[in-house]
Amino acid sequence: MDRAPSTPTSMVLSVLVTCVVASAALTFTYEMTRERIAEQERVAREKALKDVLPAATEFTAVDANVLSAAEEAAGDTQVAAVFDAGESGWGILVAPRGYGGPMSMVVGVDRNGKVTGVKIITQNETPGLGSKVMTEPEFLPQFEAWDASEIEKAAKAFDAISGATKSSNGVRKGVLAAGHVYADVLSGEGGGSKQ
Amino acid sequence: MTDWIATFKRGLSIENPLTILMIGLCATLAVSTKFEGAFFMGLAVIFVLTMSSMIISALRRVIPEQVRIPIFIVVIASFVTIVDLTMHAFLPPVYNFLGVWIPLIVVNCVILGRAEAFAYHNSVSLAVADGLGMGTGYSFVIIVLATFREFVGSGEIVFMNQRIVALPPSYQGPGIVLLFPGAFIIFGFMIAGARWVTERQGRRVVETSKHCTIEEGRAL
Amino acid sequence: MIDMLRNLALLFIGAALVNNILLTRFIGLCPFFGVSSAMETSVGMAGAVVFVMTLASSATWVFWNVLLEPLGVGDFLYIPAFILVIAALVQFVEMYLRKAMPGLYRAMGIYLPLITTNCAVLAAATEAVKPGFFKMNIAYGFGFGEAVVYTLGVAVGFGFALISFAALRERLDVAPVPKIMRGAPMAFVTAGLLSLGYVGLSGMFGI
Amino acid sequence: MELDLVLKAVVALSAIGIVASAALAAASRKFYVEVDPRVEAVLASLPGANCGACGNPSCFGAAEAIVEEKIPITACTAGGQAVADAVAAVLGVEACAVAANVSLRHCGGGRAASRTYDYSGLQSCASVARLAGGDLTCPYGCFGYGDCMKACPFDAIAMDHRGLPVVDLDKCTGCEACVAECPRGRIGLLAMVPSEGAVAVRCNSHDKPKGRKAYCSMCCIACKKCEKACPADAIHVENLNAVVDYDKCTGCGQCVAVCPQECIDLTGRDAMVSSALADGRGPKVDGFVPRETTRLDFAEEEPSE
Repeated sequence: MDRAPSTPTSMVLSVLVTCVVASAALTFTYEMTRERIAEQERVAREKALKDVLPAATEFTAVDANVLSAAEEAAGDTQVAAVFDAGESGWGILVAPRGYGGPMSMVVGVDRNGKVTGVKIITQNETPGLGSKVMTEPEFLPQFEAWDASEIEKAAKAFDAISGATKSSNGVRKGVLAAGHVYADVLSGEGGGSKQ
Repeated sequence: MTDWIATFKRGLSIENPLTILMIGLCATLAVSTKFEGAFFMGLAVIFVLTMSSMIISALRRVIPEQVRIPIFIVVIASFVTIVDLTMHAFLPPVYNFLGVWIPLIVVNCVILGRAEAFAYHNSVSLAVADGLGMGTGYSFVIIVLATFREFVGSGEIVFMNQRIVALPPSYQGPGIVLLFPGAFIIFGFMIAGARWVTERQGRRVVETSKHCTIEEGRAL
Repeated sequence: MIDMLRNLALLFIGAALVNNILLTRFIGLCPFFGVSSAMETSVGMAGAVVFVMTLASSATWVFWNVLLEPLGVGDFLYIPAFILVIAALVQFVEMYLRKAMPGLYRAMGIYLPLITTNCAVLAAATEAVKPGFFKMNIAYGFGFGEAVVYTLGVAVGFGFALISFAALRERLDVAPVPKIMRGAPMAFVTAGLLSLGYVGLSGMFGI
Repeated sequence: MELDLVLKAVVALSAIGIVASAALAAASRKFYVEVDPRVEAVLASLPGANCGACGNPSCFGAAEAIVEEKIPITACTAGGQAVADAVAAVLGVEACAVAANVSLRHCGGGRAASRTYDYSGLQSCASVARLAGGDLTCPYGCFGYGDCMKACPFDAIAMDHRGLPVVDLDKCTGCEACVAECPRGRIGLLAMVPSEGAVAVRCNSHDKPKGRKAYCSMCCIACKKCEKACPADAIHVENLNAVVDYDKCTGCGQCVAVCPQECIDLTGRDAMVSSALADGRGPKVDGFVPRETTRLDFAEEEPSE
């Protein structure tokens, strides 16, 4: 089996050719799939936002400085994005840490500071235990009607799922963070909420 | 043609990457909690393994010895990225489930191992046979493991979100089966079963505890 | 300054023990089962992984922030780019060690080629560098120091799990195990029980 | 499809490619190191995937170990049979040298020998020996937990149905790893004997013969019948145990026929039957007839009477 010689030039050349061909092929595939991927993500996000803000029609991402202000307000919980849903309020994407690592969830807050709903997009809690935060019928609805401006007070009346306290607290932290974001940043945005 | 089939069958049974050679374990245990995930993971591995074996054996005379590993890796990585992008675009639920395991196919010992051991030294058709054989052997084991785990663990098998077979909702599966420790233990018993089957067929798998398994007995 | 150190320490312990890459996230199992049949090979492998993983993640961090990110091609080029960097780095380090420090090469160098096909090195190097690689697509975006400390933690965790498993496996060779379960099947069951212990740690702190 | 994205991608990956391959090219020049050509040849036939499945950290490590005969040529799992044949061809292993001395077991008890307690701990002779001197009543006999089998780098030792290690003379290279590993290897249980042909006394005990028979049926009772019968004066009972002087022994088999306990076996490469077959069967080996003092050349010539 004769092989190409291993001289420096042949080595560099062969790697270069492979890289050029590979990167060209990958860019072509990326171009082909880019719109679809963006579309998929937008649709998924839209669906999640619509779940918490049923009345809303279109969502526009808030501009950067509002987002960074929101991140400060949320403290150590990560805020992935904030969407302005016009009349029906805001959708806040937060990523609190549960038992098995970060979960991504969206919290809807209407114009006058009421939490309209909470929905968990992805989580990898322990299957069967932690994952009950998504499946338990009356766990997520309990957040509805919490007052976002006094989120700490509202959070007193919270019952976790037995056997999945860490996961439940994770979700609660997410809602708290969304509450702070609303109270410190969004309410001042000209929302008609009562002080 | 016959040795094409022989290479293909070897990948399935006596040189099965998972049960006998025990390479390529990383994704197997992680992904086999869902039948759907394992199925598409198997397809991805077959695609990447066959395509990269084909390209590598086609170019085997051109690739210099010294720098063969970087070139192999770029070829394999490009196919893995193609799979990653297409799955992200067309099968988002499966992509979200497989997540980090698709890019990790590139370092899956099966692919680089076979590309080196086989594709670099054999003709294109044999390399494709070996790729298909090893890929199918790999997917077969991973799908069997996934079906067992999903069925026992969550009581139902869901494929493209239709329920194929489901136990009554009152079934509360043992959670451990879906967790990683369960995967290890079940996979251990599976290898014991595979070894017991190959031994019963008169093909003695010599397991020398100090060295490694080499298959003896009737030629295939 | 203090809480910066505290963060780094938390990050290190989180990566090493709480989210141990081998026993809670199950990345890098091929060498884990291949090499751990003997203790001295495992120690050598652990040393090599700590050395190369830290080096690899600093290399990938540089390539990501200097080359891929500014050009905006990172999203789809990161797999070939990172693995190419790691493979070249490993081969380069191996040649250098074989020439300059034969003693060290004898003890640790021969494990270096094994690192290229090691999923843990690629996973850790990519996680520390490319935001959103981790399934939750939550951006980490570590700085250089954090990336190196994170990878060091992952590597130490890898070594710790590998060596403890090697010790178990040496006892396993002589334990009264039924014939059919001897060797690899029993190793898997033991790994399952070992990982059960580590899973108990998860969720405490760290990422 | 914007062209500049393709351009940027090509530039990015090629830059890394160039840096990587240039570094490797320079390194392969500057750091060139002499390597034993045989290791190079073996490495070429190994897959080079460094999967670690054979327990060696890398193919280079495995190639070195194979050349230094630390591991057998079939060590590579990933490569399977094809690689094993390739390596054998490279090393020309088929014509492997015949070892001068081979390991020999001085015990015939095994499962038949009586045990003082029921041991179910770690399956290793070393660990059972630490528990009150081992579960075997006989203080010199073989425990049968296979430490020698595990220690043998050439897989020359296998445990037979009696729970005793049988040495395969073709694979044994006389490296004495088993003697070192066996807890009773040094006190005569395993001895190195010439590999051509001889007889083997399957007992290592120095207790009173009457006591010996109580705990083991297959034991030498120092009756000296073999000493009287041996035409070449090669076997003597020393310290209540028959000992063979392998320089004088012609392998005629008189002692095998005459021993009342049948605890002397035919063994050795030139013996009429393979030592594995003859192990533990004394004179009952079919077709065995003791010979006068002819030089040991069973192999070529038919047994005369």
